[in-house]
Amino acid sequence: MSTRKKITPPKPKATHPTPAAAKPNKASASHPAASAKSSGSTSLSLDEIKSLIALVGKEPFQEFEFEAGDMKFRIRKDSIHAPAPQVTYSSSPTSQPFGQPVSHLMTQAPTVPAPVAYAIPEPSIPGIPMDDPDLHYITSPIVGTFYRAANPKASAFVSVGDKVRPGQTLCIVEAMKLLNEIECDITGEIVKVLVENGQPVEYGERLFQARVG
Amino acid sequence: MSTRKKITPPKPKATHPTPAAAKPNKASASHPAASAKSSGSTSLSLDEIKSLIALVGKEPFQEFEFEAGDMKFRIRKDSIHAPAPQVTYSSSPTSQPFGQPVSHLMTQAPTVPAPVAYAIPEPSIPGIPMDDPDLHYITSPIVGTFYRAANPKASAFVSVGDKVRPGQTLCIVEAMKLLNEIECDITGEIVKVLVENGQPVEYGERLFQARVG
Amino acid sequence: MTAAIKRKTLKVPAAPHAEEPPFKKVLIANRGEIALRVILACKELGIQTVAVYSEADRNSLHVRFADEEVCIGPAPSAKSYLNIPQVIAAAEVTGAEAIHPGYGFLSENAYFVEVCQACGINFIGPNPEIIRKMGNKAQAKATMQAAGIPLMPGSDGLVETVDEALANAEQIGYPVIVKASAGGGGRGMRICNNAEELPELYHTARSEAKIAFGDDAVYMEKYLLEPRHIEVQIMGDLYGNIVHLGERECSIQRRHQKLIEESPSGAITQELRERICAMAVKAARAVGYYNAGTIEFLLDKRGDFFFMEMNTRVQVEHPVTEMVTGIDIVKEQLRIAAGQRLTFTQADVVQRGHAIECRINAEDPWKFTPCPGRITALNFPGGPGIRVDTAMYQDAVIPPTYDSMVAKLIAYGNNRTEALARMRRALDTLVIEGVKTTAPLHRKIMDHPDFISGGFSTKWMETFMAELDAER
Amino acid sequence: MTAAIKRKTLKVPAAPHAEEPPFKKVLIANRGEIALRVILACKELGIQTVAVYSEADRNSLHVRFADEEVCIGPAPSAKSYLNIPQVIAAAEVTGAEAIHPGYGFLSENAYFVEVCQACGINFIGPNPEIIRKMGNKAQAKATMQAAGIPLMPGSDGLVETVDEALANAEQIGYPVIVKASAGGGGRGMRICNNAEELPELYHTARSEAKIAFGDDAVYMEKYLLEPRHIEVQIMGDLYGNIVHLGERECSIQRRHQKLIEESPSGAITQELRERICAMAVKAARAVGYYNAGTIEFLLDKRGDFFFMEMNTRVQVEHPVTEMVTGIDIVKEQLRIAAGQRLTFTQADVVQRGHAIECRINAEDPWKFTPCPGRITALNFPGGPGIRVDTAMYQDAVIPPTYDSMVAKLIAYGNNRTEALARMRRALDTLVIEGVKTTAPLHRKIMDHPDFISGGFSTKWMETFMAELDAER
Repeated sequence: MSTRKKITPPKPKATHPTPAAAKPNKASASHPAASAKSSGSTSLSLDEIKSLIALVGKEPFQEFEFEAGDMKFRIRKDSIHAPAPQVTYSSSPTSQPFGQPVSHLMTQAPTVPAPVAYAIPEPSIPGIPMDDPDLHYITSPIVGTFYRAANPKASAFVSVGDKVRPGQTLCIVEAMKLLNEIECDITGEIVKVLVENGQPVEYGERLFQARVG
Repeated sequence: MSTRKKITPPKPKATHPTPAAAKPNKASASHPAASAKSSGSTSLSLDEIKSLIALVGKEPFQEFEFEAGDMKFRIRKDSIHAPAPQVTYSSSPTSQPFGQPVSHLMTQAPTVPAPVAYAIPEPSIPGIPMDDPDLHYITSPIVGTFYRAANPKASAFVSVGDKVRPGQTLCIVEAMKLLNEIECDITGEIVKVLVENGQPVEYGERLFQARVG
Repeated sequence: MTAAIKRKTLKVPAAPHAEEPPFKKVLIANRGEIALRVILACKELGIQTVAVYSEADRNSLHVRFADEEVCIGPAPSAKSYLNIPQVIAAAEVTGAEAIHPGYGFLSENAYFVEVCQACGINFIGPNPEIIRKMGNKAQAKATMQAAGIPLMPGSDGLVETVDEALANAEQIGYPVIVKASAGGGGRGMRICNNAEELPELYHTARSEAKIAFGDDAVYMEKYLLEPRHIEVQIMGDLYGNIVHLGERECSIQRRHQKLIEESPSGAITQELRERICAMAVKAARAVGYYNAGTIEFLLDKRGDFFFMEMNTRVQVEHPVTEMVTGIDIVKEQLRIAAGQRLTFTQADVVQRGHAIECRINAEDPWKFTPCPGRITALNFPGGPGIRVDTAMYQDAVIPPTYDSMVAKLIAYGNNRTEALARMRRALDTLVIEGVKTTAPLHRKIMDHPDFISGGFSTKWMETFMAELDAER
Repeated sequence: MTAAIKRKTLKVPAAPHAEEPPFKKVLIANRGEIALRVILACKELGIQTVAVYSEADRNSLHVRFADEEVCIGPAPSAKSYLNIPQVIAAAEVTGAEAIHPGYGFLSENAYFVEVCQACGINFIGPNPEIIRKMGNKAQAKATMQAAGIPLMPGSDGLVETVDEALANAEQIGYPVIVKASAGGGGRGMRICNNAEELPELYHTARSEAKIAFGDDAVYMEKYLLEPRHIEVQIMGDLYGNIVHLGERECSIQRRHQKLIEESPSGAITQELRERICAMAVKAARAVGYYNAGTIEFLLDKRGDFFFMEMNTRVQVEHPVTEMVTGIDIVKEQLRIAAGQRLTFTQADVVQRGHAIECRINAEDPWKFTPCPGRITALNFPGGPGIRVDTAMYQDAVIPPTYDSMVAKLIAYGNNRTEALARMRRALDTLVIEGVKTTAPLHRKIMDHPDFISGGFSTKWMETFMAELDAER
């Protein structure tokens, strides 16, 4: 009944998150990466920097640069419509029923765009540094509904802790009645499953977090 | 026919130009005034930096740069309507004819606001440093037409090079048929006459540049 | 080159087939959205404009879009926008032929109009005599009474005995309200529905007044059941032609500050509309009115209406009338002041569809505390049926010195339902960040069953605010 | 929470007295101002909206103001807005009942409509058969000819001899134009006014064609004197009701790209209007048309008009028709698609006043080179009679990937003179910094005597651009 098609997300172009592609486009302060190493009289402590950042955040500045000794940081705020005030929503949409007849149109394979591995920086989670070069995200190359298993009775393709290798099926994204297998593009270990079974996903949405190696 | 009224601009509150009152509102970077005189341990404390940031947030600046010793910081705000594209204009408005009858209403002395000596930074002129503390501007406390002499046949009240003292009449600004004498508020020397005879002036407009002392 | 005469925008060349401009150059003695509104009207008529501004408004849009601009003083209004000699001098040095006062500031200052006249400057509004007469409450009422315009019935001064009270109530008609002369805040105030309860309530009011204010003097007035604020837009020329542009419903107000205005009013029938508008024309005629003006009435639930006051200038809420009639009130003001005849007759005035205006203020939407500051993000709604009158832009600073209006949002539809739907989506797509605004309050009102059904009076906002408080 | 279903604005609660929403949820398969325009219509009707977007449009207003949004691919249209499976999947995962295609992209893609139908999704537009028929030029012309709609007369294919040329010209009527079949750029092209000069010109055209293209095949067509582009807005429901909303004048165009549109057209009399509109309704009826559509005609100086093509979707320039008729075309599209009857009859449609639209593009105003970039300062005009349809905001980035339209500026007035005056002042108070726009070009056109007098044809822009070049 359903045609299967394999989709392999290509290797990411860069392992570092690209801030330009940030979903919440209010790019937060860039990381004071140098601060750890700074020493000498003029540089500030982490707490001091934090208090400065908080202050700058409140002011109507577009840019703030600071340099002292070998310490240096720059803050840039962008744009208007970034901080779309999120209204919490409660009802999760029910996915479409599967029972409808599949028309002849469906036999034509859908055009699946070659996705660029697309990393969205998140608010840094304590313990997991954001720019860990070994962390990798497997994203959805298509819009559809995410399934962890081939059918409701089967077991999940992968779970947290599983070792994975390129070409291995990680999940299914169903769209237009087609079950599209999403394949792994790295060798490594699944750290986190980011989407619930049966949930809709959009293009570029992160499905799994994996540790490369 | 015309009532005379003397208007003495009060002593300026500060001899330094006040960037906040800048006419071209695209205030360029404020003057790093501190840098010249600062000595000793140049860098500021965190509290000092914070107070500067808060201050800059309140002021209508577009940019603020600070440098002292090896400490350096820069703040940039962005504005929209600042750069009103100036269209060059050619015809200068003719001043109103003097011949009209003065009504009884005119005998009421016009309310002349106490002007704050109001300095407008100009694009720096070569040879005259902008922040020369000895330079002072005499501004118009009212809207009207500027005259350098008491009448068309009289000689100018003051010319470039003249020594001036507080209370001395520098010019007349005519408004609503009243000839308002504008008095000097400093002791010094006229460096430049900034307005042509017969030209309209607005509130706060610079009339003379003088060197204090 | 002096700053006074710098030109920031291109001269608007008069289009070959357009009408002759009524004036060559007009000075706008105002700021904010109304100054810009007048500039737009002048531009459409090919009139050169002069903006005056205080130091706080240096970066305002009315300054940017005027052909010339003159700084007339520091931020405080008394030293700038209310400073008559400075405004007149600005008109003189720029050679402006006429001054449009907008609303507020000098717009209803008869003395200012006299100064304009003495200086040979055309004031865009009625003459000083009319402004004086209508500006004085007692004189306005006396004039209207003489002209046969219904006034709010009440005692003629203090009511000193029960018998007097009964006689007055009989004449006014129940229900009546007994009010402390020194009063306020509801104390020393009693509503009486009939002659039976009057004696006791009269005494209670007096003793309460004595305790509260140390003065037991009271007077009486008719008590209106769910009164509505209905006003009629008038335009008259110098040749005695007076035409009304229909009514506006302005009952949604808080402490006598209008929040929402509509035209037409859902509260009145066509018959009542004709009566109230005819009465407004009669009132205007009684004072020989010309230029734009508004007669404000209180309308009782039973269809009785009473003269409140006349505003001798353009109103904040004039756009709703413009939207339903298609008449540009400000352009017409300019033409009238230049001695032109009204460009339309009463028969030409047709109210079509429905318009509603929300005043978006930079205030806390629930507490109404002003919130000046810098606008950090801005999106005004567009699309069909939406008009925005504003002088705001992203990065503009709202100074604490003046009123807190950020924008007037006006929605038009073929009927009230469509206008309301458009206002809702306009509020949903309005983005103002950096300052708090009353937009969320307006959004809530747009969804309230009372507002949707049109069942509200001037007292409604009070009830509504209490409802909101109770919710929290 | 998945990004696909995050809600950014409050649900629009259906107002108690409003009509039942025609759909619960609609997906908009488009971007930019038209996506936002459809969202506004949906909000007014109480319909939930789903925006789809490419990675380049993450920060777009259509994404911000939709109730839900789904990223459907990377920037290139082929991989996102034209990617049918992604669009359909987005409708499926969000449970959208219907898809509005806007204009461009998938709006006239019959296959897409078939996919929608197969997936049980309502396509807001006509059926695939109509779209196919009207999308194929030859088939469209044949259909129209059969229905008795006047087509541009011409030779039936190549003209191989002088005698054939003379016979064709006789049938077409002079003036005629002989055109190289392989041609372009004016070469191998001759205009003939009578039979006398035809033989020589015919031969010249052929030999010129031979030299220029190595092919001397020619065909013939009627030569139109100062043709105007006049189009008629049509709306039809599923029950065979077809109504026209009057005409639009779109002759100001450059390389077949419309720059300025008006309604009504100053070029046609009421008699001609009735004829051309009736013809448009006849054309629509001939194909059993429903939903919104436009029949484009070329109008000759002598009042003859000829069918050019039919657009089976909402047009960029639909606002001018909305302004003069008061009918919300997009809301009507939604109602029709849901199976409702037209809410108005032909008799209800009245063109009132005059509306004009300028398309403001991010292009060099004199060379028309696209100018994508970031908008650093922005002020859209407001006040009476101005409508702005846009998805721009200060700090928005115009990507180089899509079309360069920044905003549609629409001015309405009681007559053309007032509409033009409003457009002038709207352009004078429009501020767009950071990218070049065509606003200065529009401002210049608004002052041109030809434009003011209405004396222009589709060839006018060419002359005007040459004039501008000569000035420099």
